[in-house]
Amino acid sequence: MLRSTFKNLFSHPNTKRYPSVPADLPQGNRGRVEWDMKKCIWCMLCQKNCPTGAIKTDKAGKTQSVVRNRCITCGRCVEVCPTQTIFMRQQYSKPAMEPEIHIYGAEMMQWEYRVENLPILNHKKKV
Amino acid sequence: MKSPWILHFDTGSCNGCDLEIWALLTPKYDVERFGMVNKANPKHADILLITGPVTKKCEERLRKLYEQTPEPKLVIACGDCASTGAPFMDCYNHNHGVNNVIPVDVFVPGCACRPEAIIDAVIIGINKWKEKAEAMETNVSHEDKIMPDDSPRSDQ
Amino acid sequence: MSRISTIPFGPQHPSFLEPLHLKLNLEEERVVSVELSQGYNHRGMEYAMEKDWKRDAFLSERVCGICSFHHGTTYCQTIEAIAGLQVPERALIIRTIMLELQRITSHTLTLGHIAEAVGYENLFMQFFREREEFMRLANLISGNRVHYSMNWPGGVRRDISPETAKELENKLDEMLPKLQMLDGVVRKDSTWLKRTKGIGVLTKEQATTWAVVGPVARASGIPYDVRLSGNAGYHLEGIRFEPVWREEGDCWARAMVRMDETLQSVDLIRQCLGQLRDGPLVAQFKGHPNGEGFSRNEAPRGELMYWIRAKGESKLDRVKIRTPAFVNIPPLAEMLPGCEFPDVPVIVVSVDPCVCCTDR
Amino acid sequence: MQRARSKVPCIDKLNLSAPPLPPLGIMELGGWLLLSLIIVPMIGGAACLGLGRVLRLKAGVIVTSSLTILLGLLLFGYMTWNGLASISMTAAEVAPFSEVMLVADFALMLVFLYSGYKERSALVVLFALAQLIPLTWFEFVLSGDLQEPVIMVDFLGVMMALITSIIGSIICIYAIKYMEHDAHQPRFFAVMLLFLGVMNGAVFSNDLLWFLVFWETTTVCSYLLIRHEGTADAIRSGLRALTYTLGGGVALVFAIILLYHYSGTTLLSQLPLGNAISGLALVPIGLFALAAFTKSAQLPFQKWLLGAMVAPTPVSALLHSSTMVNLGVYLLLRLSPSFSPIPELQYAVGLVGGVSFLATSVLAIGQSSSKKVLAYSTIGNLGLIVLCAAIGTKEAIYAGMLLLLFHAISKALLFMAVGVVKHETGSEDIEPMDGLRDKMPFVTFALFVGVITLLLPPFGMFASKWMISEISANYPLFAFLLAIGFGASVVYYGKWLGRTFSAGPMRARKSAIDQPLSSYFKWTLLALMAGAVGLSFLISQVVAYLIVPYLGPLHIDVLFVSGALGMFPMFALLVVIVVSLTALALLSGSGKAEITDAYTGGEPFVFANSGAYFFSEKTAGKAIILINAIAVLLLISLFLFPAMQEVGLWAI
Amino acid sequence: MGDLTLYALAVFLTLTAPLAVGLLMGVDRKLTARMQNRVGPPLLQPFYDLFKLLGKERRLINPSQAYFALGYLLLEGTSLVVLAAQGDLLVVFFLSGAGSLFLVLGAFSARSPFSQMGAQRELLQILAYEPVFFLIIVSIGIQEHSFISRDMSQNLIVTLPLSLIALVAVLVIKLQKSPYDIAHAHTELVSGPLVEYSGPYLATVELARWAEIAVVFGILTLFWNDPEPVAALLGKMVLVFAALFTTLVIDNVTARLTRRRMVTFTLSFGIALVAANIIWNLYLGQGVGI
Ligand code: SF4
Ligand code: SF4
Ligand code: SF4
Ligand code: SF4
Ligand code: SF4
Ligand code: SF4
Ligand code: SF4
Ligand code: SF4
Repeated sequence: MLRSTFKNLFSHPNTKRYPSVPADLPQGNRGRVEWDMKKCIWCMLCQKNCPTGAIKTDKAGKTQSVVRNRCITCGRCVEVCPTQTIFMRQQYSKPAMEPEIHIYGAEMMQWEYRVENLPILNHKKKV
Repeated sequence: MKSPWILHFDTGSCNGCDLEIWALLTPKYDVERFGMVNKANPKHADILLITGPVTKKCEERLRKLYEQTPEPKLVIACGDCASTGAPFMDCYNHNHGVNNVIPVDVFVPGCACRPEAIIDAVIIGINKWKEKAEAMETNVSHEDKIMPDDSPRSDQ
Repeated sequence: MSRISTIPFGPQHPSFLEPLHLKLNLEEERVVSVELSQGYNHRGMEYAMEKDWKRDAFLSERVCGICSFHHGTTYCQTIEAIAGLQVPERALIIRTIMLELQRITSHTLTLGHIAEAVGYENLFMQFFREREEFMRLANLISGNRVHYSMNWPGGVRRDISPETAKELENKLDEMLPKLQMLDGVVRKDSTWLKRTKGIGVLTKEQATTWAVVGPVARASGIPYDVRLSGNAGYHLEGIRFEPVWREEGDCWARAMVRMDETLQSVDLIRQCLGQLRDGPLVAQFKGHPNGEGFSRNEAPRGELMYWIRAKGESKLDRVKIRTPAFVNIPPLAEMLPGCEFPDVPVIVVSVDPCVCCTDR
Repeated sequence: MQRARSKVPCIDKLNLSAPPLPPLGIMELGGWLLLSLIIVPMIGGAACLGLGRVLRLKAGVIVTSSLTILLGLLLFGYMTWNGLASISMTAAEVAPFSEVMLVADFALMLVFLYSGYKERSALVVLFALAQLIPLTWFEFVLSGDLQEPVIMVDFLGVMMALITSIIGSIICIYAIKYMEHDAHQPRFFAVMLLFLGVMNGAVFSNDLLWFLVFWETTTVCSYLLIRHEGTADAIRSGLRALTYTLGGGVALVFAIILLYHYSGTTLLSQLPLGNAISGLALVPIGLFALAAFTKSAQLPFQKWLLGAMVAPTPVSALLHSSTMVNLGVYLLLRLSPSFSPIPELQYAVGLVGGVSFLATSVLAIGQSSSKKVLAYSTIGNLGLIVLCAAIGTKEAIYAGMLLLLFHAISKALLFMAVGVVKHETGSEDIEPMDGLRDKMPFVTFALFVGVITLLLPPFGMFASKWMISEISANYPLFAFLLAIGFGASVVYYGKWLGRTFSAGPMRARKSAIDQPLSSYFKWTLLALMAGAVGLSFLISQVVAYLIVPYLGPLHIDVLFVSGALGMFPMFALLVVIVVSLTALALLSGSGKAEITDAYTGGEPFVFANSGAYFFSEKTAGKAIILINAIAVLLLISLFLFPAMQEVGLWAI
Repeated sequence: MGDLTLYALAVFLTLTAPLAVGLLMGVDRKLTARMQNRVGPPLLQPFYDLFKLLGKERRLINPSQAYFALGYLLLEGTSLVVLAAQGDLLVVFFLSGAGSLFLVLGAFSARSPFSQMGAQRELLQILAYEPVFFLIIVSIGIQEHSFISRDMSQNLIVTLPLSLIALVAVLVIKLQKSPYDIAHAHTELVSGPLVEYSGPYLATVELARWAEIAVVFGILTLFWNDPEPVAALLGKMVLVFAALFTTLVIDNVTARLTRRRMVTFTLSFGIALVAANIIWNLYLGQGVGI
């Protein structure tokens, strides 16, 4: 132990100095799911297969929304989507002061998000 | 704020996020760079890192720990289950997120949340800390009472 | 007049990651008796798992974040058993690689944890530093650090590409000497030995009576390893190993068993990489499972069992999980009385009572 | 009466210049003061025995006690005012009393014989006979000189008398409340008050035969007081005390006879100086030391004092602080010039003291009864005084005297505070004192004051401990004994005091405050607290008026911390600490702090704590055997060296 | 030196020594981190901690905690004053010891399991290091024929090398380093005697601890004397760093041992070292007799 202690002392620290250096995300990291809305055929498979109910597909309003704080990045939705509308980004979703819902609309260029009163927060009453 | 001391409490998590918190303390992430130390004692803590959806049995314990932490304090809900309880959404014995028990300042998504995300959360939290410290100075009580048991959050 | 002090340990305590409450009755600093209370972590998972068998591939991982893959695998194995699915060999090998990878992260965690409990902060840091390397490997292969979400009844959902396999192999070569250095410390360091040797002895008789499993059993002279008879990829050709076991039954032996198994796991992953041949990843399966099934695996903490009764629909009738910690925790009631107060965290951590799976 | 000036050996040795003779006539007053200090408490005691009704008994005790305090102060004032170093009375002057003493002496022996017979204790009978026979013979041999100063008091005596009269009297007043419901009140107070007179008598006696009578009377008094409650335990302990101290009495008798044989004197003031005698002539000195050890319960004779804890608390307070045990170390302080110049004896005696200090300090850690802890602490502190006497330099005697004084005050305070706890709660164990500050804030404060004045700088006891430490640089062997002893005493007092201070959240405290404290308790405790702290403030005055007149001016002054900046007085530190503590407390306003619960890991938890004792009774028992063996060896060496020197085997 | 300079020096030293210790604690944490292959906190981290604590809410279980904390600080401060004024080392020792007792009482005064457990262990630590510390000071006294630190003239590091080693053992305990960080054992007692202190009160205790450590380091510096002021200062600083570094290395290559081992080892080892040194100097070596 003595030897390694001295070795440590005089070697460069192992620390990755995040946030000064970017996060260490390996290739294929499951960061967060996103929608490429042009392709969606509104088959609802993603919503049905999501194990945590993070996805809400609004067929009428032509939006897909995902609650970031519900998604467990299992990649199931990516897998089941027949049109590869959904894809996984390497970058993980960021923390925020409130649980975030990201909404993807067919007409939107990029996702935009708004914070909504999450239905799940009142879940307790149902139980 | 250059010296956030943390308290970590597991309220029914799966250990995933807990270990990511521990990983924070270790050489690769080493949050002691920011002065963060795991004090594991509410009396010393500034930031409560809470994991888990808050099971029924942990509820009272969590409240107590929260009460024992002196102001100003921050609560960071680490992971999906602490934020919304989602991974365990059909389980019957929990509160679906920390904010149903105590006020939460920052929600960290991810199951498990990455250590980097927790660092981000602390950085967000520190800004909020300043507000709270100022509020304390001017004696404006800022969320210092615990929310009643079943009141939904209305300030969303 | 009684000289008993009562000290609480947990549910929130620096040396316990998880909510577990020990009420220690101490005379001076010697433990007289201990009351263990659990259930802080009870979420009701078995019930939730009855809702949808497909979702359970992910939910079962969340039983535990330390050996999530073992849970996922055992769950899938059980469904496979019910449905009579033949898992492709490549999937088996990949599963085995991931199982062993997770065993390494779990064992290094436990070892670091014990080091922390005896106040050996530097050793704790070293273990976690090495652990991070394996975490990164897992992240590289599965895309996640903790819950790999790679399993699916019938096989696996993610492949190991040749480049990844290469990187994995290189990394293992790089890590082996580092692990061996730590092995030397765990084996010989004098202050470490003073705190772990002869502490918290669980004799072979006691171990048999309490029916402990995993490293706890193997450290008490019972060479019981489900990997020898389990149904993951360990029976495949070209994969050989002998269970690690020791006689002493003390904290040091438990640490040592884990240390040796870590090195063994590195070896196993290498063997698996050698056996990685092209083939399908998942056996296709339509419809819903029907009937009863049982499966087990050697999780890092010991024998993990799933028993499922399905009734041919997306709902399952009953899921029962028997986790290793479930049998490993009770002997604490016999190991703790009589020991010194400072040894309590060491003993508890060396048994590694995971609460989250025990409480579910 | 005739004035006379004695030779005090220490003063001789230390070359003190003689103060001018006082004018004639004033001395007479001094003589009367001396006698009345002896007699008044005795008369008071006798009166108490007569006064059956409780009310008058109370009055009697208060009057006698107050009178004794007054007389003690008067004596001190008288001597200081007139600049007297000592007062003495010759045998001729006190001739009427000589006969009384002779009768008393033999009466005592008969009392002992009777007690021994009644209690079926062969040892007591043996010891009584061992005194009676030689004494009878000695009375015939002895030829008294009427001009001998039979009674003499110098400032060591004055200090002892002040301790006895003031602290002892306060204890008696305190006992009025404490013994309120006792069945044998008159007897109890009679003996208590008698004790005070006897004690004064002992320290005023210059003639060793007189000294012997008083000495043996203290034995009787302590015997009666210890067995006062009449339980089997009390009787056993009483008998043990009697046996031990009577054995010491035998040593004293032989010491006197041998002293007369070798040095031809029976006067304390004419004890031979150590460098003037050798060989067997040293044996009486060793015997004196032996007697002193029994009285002061030094190892291996500690057992009787520990057993004496069964007595009512005022008795313990009296025995431990103002009477009985002090007599032993008093004798040693007087004896110091006779043995301290001889390294062998010096080390033997010093080691007995040092080992007593070390062993009792460590053993006290394992005790759960507060009175036992105090008893051990007493033995330890007396051991320190023995150590001082053994070292025998001016500074050491100085330290010993300071220690004696401040120890008496603080120890009485502690015993009385414990007594109040026992009186109110029925228990004197340390564990049930948990959270005492909620129930009895005043008493807890008294305990706190008692302990910190006994332990911490800058209070009086500290000055002497500091001095001993300084001296110990010349005696490294002793330094090692001190080192562990100091550490251990912090431990056992710390955990006791800590236990009393342990309190839960303040908001739960409302209902816990007890009924108001009896004024007897309150004022006596307050008086001693004021004494302990006040005298620490006035320590330079104490030194100037009590110690310097006895020892002469000192070379080093421990009352001042000296440094590069010159000297600054120790008590200035006290003032600084107190002032800044209050100021800071006021400034920071701890009242504003919010009150919270204790941390218990989040679990609602009923916390029970018991103290740590670190070793078991069994280990302690083994250790005691070992330590006693060492002490016995040391005692043997006290006589072995002179004997060897006599036959030429050892050169001193 | 004139009186005024001396006064100024004493005041300066008293005020800066705890701050210097704070800085040393920063170095300590940084070096520890580096030994563990981490980056570690900024050097000024202890001060950040202190200021943060001062800004926090006041919470107590009962007010006596606050008084004892203040008492601890004041006694340690006074001890430092005496040392800075180059006063009597024994007084320094006793005052500092009294301070530790106040810490213990403060911990006891909260009815809390970990705090009281910690207090008992703190007492045990006192039992372990106090005698050794006392004897080290006595050995200095014997060597220099004075306990007044102003009088120190020799290079005690040469004459009392073993006492110096014993002092490092004391330092290990005082700095709460393994193997003997018994009272503050994080994984057993959370933070021992300090559990129930929070906010400004914790800051008070922390400051007092710095003062306490400053006292030990102060006595450590006495081991190096040189007529040349610059050389003396340099030597003293090297000594302090060397001692700190040694404790750090010890900390990082050992596990925490149990309380019994601590008492028996520290007492026997420390006392034996000092005794050997004294015996050598007084009787065996060519050293000074008394
Ligand atoms: S990744 Fe998984 S959890 Fe996330 S949205 Fe897709 S299916 Fe749902
Ligand atoms: S599964 Fe794909 S195509 Fe179907 S609704 Fe979801 S995003 Fe659209
Ligand atoms: S968010 Fe996921 S990984 Fe984290 S504790 Fe909850 S279930 Fe476990
Ligand atoms: S089923 Fe068992 S664990 Fe659940 S509430 Fe009932 S007794 Fe408790
Ligand atoms: S099976 Fe019965 S006990 Fe279990 S969760 Fe359902 S209702 Fe409750
Ligand atoms: S749960 Fe399993 S192991 Fe336990 S008694 Fe039932 S069958 Fe046996
Ligand atoms: S075996 Fe089942 S019934 Fe028996 S104690 Fe355990 S949980 Fe309860
Ligand atoms: S014993 Fe349970 S909680 Fe622990 S690692 Fe295994 S499954 Fe997870």
